[in-house]
Amino acid sequence: MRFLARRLGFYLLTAWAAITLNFLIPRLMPGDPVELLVARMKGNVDPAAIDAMRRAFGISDASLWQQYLDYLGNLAHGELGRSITFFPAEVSTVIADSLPWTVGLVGVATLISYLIGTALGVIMAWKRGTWLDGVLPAATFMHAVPYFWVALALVFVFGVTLQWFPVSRAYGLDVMPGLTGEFAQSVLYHAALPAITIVVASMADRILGMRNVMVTTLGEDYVVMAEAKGLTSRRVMWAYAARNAILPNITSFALSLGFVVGGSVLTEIVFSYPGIGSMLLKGVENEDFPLMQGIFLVISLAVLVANFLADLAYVVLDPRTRQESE
Amino acid sequence: MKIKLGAGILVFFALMAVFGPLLIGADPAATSEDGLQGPSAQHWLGTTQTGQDILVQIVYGARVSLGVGVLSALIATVLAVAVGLVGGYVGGAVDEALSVLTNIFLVLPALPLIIVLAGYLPQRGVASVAVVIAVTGWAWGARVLRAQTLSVRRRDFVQAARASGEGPLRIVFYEILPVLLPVIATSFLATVVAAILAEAGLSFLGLADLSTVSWGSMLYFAQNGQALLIGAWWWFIPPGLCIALIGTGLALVNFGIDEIANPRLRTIKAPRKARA
Amino acid sequence: MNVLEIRDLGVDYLSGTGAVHAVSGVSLDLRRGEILGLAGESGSGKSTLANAVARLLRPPASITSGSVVYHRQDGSAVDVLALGKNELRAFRWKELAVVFQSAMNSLNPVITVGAQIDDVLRIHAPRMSRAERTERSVELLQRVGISADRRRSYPHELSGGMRQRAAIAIALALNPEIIIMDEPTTALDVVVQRDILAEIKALREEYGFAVVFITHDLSLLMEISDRIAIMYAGRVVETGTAKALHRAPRHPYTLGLLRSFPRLHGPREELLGIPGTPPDLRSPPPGCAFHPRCAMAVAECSERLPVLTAAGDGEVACLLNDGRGVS
Amino acid sequence: AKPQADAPPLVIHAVDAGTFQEDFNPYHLEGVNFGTSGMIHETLMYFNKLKPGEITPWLALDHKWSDKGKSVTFTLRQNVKWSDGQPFTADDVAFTFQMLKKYPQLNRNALEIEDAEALAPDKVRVDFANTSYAKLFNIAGNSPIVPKHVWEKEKDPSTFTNPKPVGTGPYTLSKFSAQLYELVKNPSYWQPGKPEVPVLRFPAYTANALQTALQQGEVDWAGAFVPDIQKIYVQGKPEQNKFFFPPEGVVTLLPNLTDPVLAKPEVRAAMSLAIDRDKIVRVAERGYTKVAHPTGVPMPGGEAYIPPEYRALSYKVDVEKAKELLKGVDPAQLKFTLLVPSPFTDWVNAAQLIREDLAKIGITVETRGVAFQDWVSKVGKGNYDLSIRATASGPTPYFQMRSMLFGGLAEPVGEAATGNYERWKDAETDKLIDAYAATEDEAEQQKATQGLGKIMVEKMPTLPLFYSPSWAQYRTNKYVGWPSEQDPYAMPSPYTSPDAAVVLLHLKPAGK
Amino acid sequence: MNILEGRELTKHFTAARGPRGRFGRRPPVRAVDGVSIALRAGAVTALVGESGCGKSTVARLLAQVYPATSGEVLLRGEPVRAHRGAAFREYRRQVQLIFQDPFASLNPFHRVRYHLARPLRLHGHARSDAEEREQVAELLERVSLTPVEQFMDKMPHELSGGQRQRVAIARALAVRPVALIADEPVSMLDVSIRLGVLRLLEGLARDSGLALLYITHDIASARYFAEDITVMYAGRLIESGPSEELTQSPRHPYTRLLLDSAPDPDRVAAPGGRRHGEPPSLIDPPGGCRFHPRCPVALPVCSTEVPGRTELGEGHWTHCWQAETALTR
Ligand SMILES: Nc1ncnc2c1ncn2[C@@H]1O[C@H](COP(=O)(O)OP(=O)(O)OP(=O)(O)O)[C@@H](O)[C@H]1O
Ligand SMILES: Nc1ncnc2c1ncn2[C@@H]1O[C@H](COP(=O)(O)OP(=O)(O)OP(=O)(O)O)[C@@H](O)[C@H]1O
Ligand SMILES: [Mg+2]
Ligand SMILES: [Mg+2]
Repeated sequence: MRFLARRLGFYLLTAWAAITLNFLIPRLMPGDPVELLVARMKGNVDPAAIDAMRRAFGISDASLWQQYLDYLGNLAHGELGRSITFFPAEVSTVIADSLPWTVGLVGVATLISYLIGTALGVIMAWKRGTWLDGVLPAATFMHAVPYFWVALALVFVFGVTLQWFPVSRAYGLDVMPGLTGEFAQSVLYHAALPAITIVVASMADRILGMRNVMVTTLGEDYVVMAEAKGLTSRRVMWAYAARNAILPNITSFALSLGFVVGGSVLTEIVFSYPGIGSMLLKGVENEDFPLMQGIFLVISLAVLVANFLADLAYVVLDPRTRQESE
Repeated sequence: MKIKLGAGILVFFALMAVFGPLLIGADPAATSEDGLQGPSAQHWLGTTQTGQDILVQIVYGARVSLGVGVLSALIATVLAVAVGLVGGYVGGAVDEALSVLTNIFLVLPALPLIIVLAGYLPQRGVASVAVVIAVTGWAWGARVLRAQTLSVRRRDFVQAARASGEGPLRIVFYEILPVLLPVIATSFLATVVAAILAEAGLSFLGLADLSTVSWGSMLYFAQNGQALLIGAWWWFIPPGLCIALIGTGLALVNFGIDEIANPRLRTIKAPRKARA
Repeated sequence: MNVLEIRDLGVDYLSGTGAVHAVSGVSLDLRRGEILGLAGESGSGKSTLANAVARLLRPPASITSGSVVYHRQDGSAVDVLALGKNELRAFRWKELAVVFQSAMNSLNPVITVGAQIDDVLRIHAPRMSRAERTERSVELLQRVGISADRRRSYPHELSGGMRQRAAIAIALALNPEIIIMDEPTTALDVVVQRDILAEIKALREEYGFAVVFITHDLSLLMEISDRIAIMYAGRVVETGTAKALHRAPRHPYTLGLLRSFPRLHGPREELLGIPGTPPDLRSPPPGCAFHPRCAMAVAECSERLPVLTAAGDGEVACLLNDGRGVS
Repeated sequence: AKPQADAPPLVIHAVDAGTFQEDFNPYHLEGVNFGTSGMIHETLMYFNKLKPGEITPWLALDHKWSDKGKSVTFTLRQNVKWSDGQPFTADDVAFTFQMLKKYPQLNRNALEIEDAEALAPDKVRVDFANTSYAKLFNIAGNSPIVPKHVWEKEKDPSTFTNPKPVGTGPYTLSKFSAQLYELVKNPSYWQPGKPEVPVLRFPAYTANALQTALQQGEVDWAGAFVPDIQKIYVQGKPEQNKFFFPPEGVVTLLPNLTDPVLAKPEVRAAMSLAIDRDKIVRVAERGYTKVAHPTGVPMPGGEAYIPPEYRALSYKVDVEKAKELLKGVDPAQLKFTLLVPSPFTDWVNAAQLIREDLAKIGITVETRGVAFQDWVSKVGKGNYDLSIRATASGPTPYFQMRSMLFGGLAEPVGEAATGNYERWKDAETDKLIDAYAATEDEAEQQKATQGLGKIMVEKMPTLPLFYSPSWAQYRTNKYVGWPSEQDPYAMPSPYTSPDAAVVLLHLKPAGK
Repeated sequence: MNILEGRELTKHFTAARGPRGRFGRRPPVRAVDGVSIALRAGAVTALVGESGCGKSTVARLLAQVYPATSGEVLLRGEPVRAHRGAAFREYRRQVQLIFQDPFASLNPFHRVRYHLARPLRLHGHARSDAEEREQVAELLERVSLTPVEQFMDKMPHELSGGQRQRVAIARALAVRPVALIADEPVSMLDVSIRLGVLRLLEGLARDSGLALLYITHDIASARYFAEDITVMYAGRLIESGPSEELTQSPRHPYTRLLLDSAPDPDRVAAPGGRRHGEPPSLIDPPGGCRFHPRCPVALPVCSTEVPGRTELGEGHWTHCWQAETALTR
């Protein structure tokens, strides 16, 4: 699997780039979290304590290179440092607490959006010239709608006005987390609106992307041939056209994951969802370098892994890659 | 058809951004004591909590939102063209390096990166926000342009130009670049959409300059002012709608260009059976 | 004796700048078991005609006139253009199969060759068991000279010639009455092309299907076809047996074509070629569409549209010599 | 009184949080869960900021200064028990202060502790490097005492998260999850019969989620900025859904005095005359607070700290007079940038109003909203013309004055200051500040503060705008006895400690 | 006089795509192996072979589009060494290439005039606008695109295939080369217009003394337009000779097969139904004579030894063990 090895190499390189970028950005930019903390506490901290806190937060004066080596060393041990916002909690703990929510929400929502979007795209391309073309303008519109605006609108309609769904947090206040049906139900109920937001906002891209590739694919000789063979429309549509049209879409889907993750950060914030997006914003607001770095790293790595999985899927789905490269 | 509709929307907003403020004249930040009024003859789109006129804000906001969008798309497109064309044309190690760079930026999730970068920005003016967005948004274009350059470079007319003795710069700018114009145009428009959305997202998070009125900052204030709870729909609907409309306009123009390049994509009416 | 009768068929491609009359007023018969060659310059409407017969035209193409009547072995006849969805499915492939120009593009790249044959059998012969179907696929592949173990190969794993053979094997799957071959060998080099032509001829002998063979290459057609139809600007301008056309072409266009092919043997005849370029089908010249390029054109040619009339054992659409064309 | 078995839990929102961290170390800065100090860990004394000078003995019954204010001895309350049953003694107090000396990062009050020694089971002495009269609040009112027998086992108290806190306070931790924690009554609390609220619940709400919760009546006691309090919270029931926003410090318009134009007193005076503070309070602050007294001293409550001749003073807009004052100034120089942290939307709006007002007297102001951290760093380093900033507050107005005016805090431009951001340098001011710190006598201290107030009024080193409100919303359907304007026995906001604990000890079930 | 000559040209590509070997290293594509070919002034030489046999590679090697793996190119007997700079540009000026696809070889964004004027300017043939105009007109006239005024300002998409190919030829001529390499110049054109283009090329060689290499897979057209034909198979030359002689009495079995396979309406009997198999892979070409797996008359030696050149007289030669043995016997 030479192809995969190459891709893996690339992802490792990218991961390294992300890690290094992550290290560099905060160090190249001005700002001091302790000062900020003091300002936020409006004088509840005496300025004289600042130096001591600075040390406690691990803000160091060592050379950049030394810091980089330390940073890599710590990373290798899975240590992301201590969060400043949640001091003395470890960044890894903060992330471990919030990541499952994001993965669950974004994962499920993306899957749904992918499945529905792809299917709709296929069907719309197949039934060109019918009323289904009417979905196109709607999809074009949805393609350009900000995630958080969709979220706001859903909150307004279903949360505030109709009160059908809860509009914040990940599960009910009175439910204790655990492997209970009650907890699961509460989680699903609370995830409904955020998930719908992500599905609605990200589906349009899938529809449009799939439709375009599918339309092009429909013009391919092998689709015409399949039709000429007298196969059922279903078979021509899925096994011949869609099956091939999905291939170029896999890569673009994987790449669009980054956008979905970005959008879900905003969505989480609107819904006060205790995921990684809310944490990221908190980190940014508090100039919490370690937390921001940790989260950005985790998001990047997650997107990288997703991309690698997409490559795997590509290899599985496209017999040509099993032999050739690129 | 699509292009016309899309261009119509764009022209409308562009005119609004350029001439709207001159026509309206009022200060978008000016507060008044009639806060939170619904749409009325006096305030067509109602007012914010501090009595700012929403229509005036929308008109001024168009400037910022479109400005950031266009500015960062310009920067991103220049970057994309440079990286894509150089990589695609020069090839070899330079190309390898550039395409790894491109792919890295492509895979790294943009919005979190923008948020992180914006978090560190010392100045959050329109220009710096645009730069941050551009820095994270050029990779798509570069990738597409590189692929196109690679294929154009192999085309016979480029080979022919080289064989007749043209220099590399001339080949890039006179032979390859014109062919890539439609691609550059689509990538530019797509970047404008992405940049407008990114700016809105940043403002919404309070990470852009909130004393300039943009659609994103309007949404930020609406959210902070609990427009949802108060039922002040006129406060948060219009800015979001404008963003979406501009995005739709750009996307329509883009699809139009795509359809010209790839006629198969056109929506068609199933022809009636016109058989004798 | 005709298996297919095309009458007055017209096909337009609708576009913003006016309709392209890709096929107009074509009438053509296909006899049972014959190889009918269809020749003509690029853009003369050969593929459009074939696709119209197979009902494979997609928008923006639309059939504007005419009928295509298919005669079954039992003597009953159907109008192909009026078939409903299900009848059409059965007609395609059971009665009429198609082999396209580029086999790489006409085979689904993500499905094995065997599965693509299997597909056809499963739909059209639902009563066959899986084992029978496998057996049949192997038999078909072997019949066109592909070894049985290639059944599990993906198209990209086969060479160009093998792909084209595989496409022919798929066409043979249901023993159709008619196979339309649209430039099946253009992408191949001559040696492989020669092998495939031999294959087609042999299979025709064995199964007795009729072939519509489309190509640019008139000399190739002369060799393998029984009868040839020449198209120009969307119209059939001449039909006749291969021999007659070779010996005594009646249409000046056919003559020009013949005189454009350098010969391999014999004396080095002078090659004439045809001056000018084919017309724009959006607004074809009045009268005979060929007259602007015709060395023998008379004044009438630009005024009156010649119709296909019997001449010798074929037909020709030419005003010269009272509609008998060049003699 | 019998414990109220059926008394309902009180749902409290103190700080915005998406989720909670399991941290009950009272010396941690941000991650620590609210209620740790005051409800679990108590201080030696309680200082009521709403009545400057009102001090209530708590774990300590009294204090005595010696060695010119470098040493203080506390007499401790007897019969106080830790929630695990161990007795509370002077050793615990000594341990606490020694810990602060040893771990400076915990010592957020920057007490210059030299030593802490238990003299007897109920007597403890703490020694300081310098005169510390003025720091009594920090020592006794803001340093929660932790149990030696538990904490001495911890290797590093600075990262210790104290997950099972043992305190002397009225409540103990009963439940913790990332979304909610619960405190229940400490049955062996030293104030018999108290508290009467048996259970406290702290759900995690982000700022946004809280608004919905307030609207839907999920929360009994909150301290939040609510954009439209009548619509969202009061909902037409003012007798039940109450709020009380007493002043806590003052928000001023900071002029950068290193700017030669702004250094001119007449320019500052003119600005002050032009700004319509009433409108700012009405529009930008939605009427939630009051226009500041020209001395900046919070009122009511701070009367004793205001020079008698100025007690009745208030701001009046006088554009004409302002223009008059500016006659001698080149109008071309009257161009400033007003820097505001853009997340503080009310300040952004206030800045806008100030811009409009100053335009009327020919001063051009460009308002620029910047990121919070940017604002912090710019204002800290003196890289600004005008800005808006709240001052730190303390148990008496002196703390606020010191932070606003003390020359020792005025760093040169380019270096981060921690107070006196306008960079006011005045010998008289510094003398008054020193005088306050050098005495234990309340009357002397008040006199010194009045002197500072006079400087504020007459020299306008910075221009008070309005008080920073302390947010508090409480519902009286379950419990009554909340602090109010009539009875300001403690800061009403649930995020102020240890005041919140004091409030809880005052609450009684409603309808009794 | 040989204007342009390739000696023992060999080109191995490391393929960017295609199957990899067991250890992941991509084996080279042996596209061209030891090809020697010479072009004479005023004469047309044809290079014939099936698709993928390396014809275009030879053309590109001669035009120095890329360097040869081994072997050398001689211009007027002088080995060409420069690959950049002024000397190389000078080489470019002497040897020009015409591409197969006239639809791809003209930039769709430039007018005919631009296409012709650029080389004129670049090589200093035209120094003023007037000169340029005059020479462009002259070139158009030479390729029979008249009236020139009308064609000068056309965009490529306004031209038919044959007209485009003429523009491409005119562009090559603008440089004033001594040798012209035409890589399948007519195979994308309709039969009816091929002749015109070929005649034009033929005329150029005859009248202007250009050395012309005509690459084609249509051996019949080679017979008509070239003096000499060289046949290539799987990267190697296998037979060469005067066109009439080669087509009428071919000596190599592959040449014979090629001639037999070419469509010919005059043929009396169709060739036999024997299958000839697929062309060989250039990555792992057969040992010995590369044609031996498909050869009807292969000898045992054919699979082990590469046949040497057998001179058959009058410039006719072949690489074939049969011919070799026939001659020695
Ligand atoms: N989708 C289409 N839209 C518009 N015009 C079309 C379309 N497809 C084909 N045509 C036009 O119809 C005419 C006939 O096309 P057709 O493909 O049938 O020709 P052909 O004889 O098969 O040519 P070739 O030998 O190049 O395959 C041409 O003029 C072509 O330009
Ligand atoms: N740049 C390249 N990299 C790798 N392989 C190449 C390259 N160019 C050509 N080849 C390979 O070299 C062989 C000869 O190619 P070439 O283009 O010279 O053949 P040709 O005879 O011109 O074929 P055609 O008749 O199809 O034009 C082919 O197998 C081709 O795949
Ligand atoms: Mg065709
Ligand atoms: Mg070639």
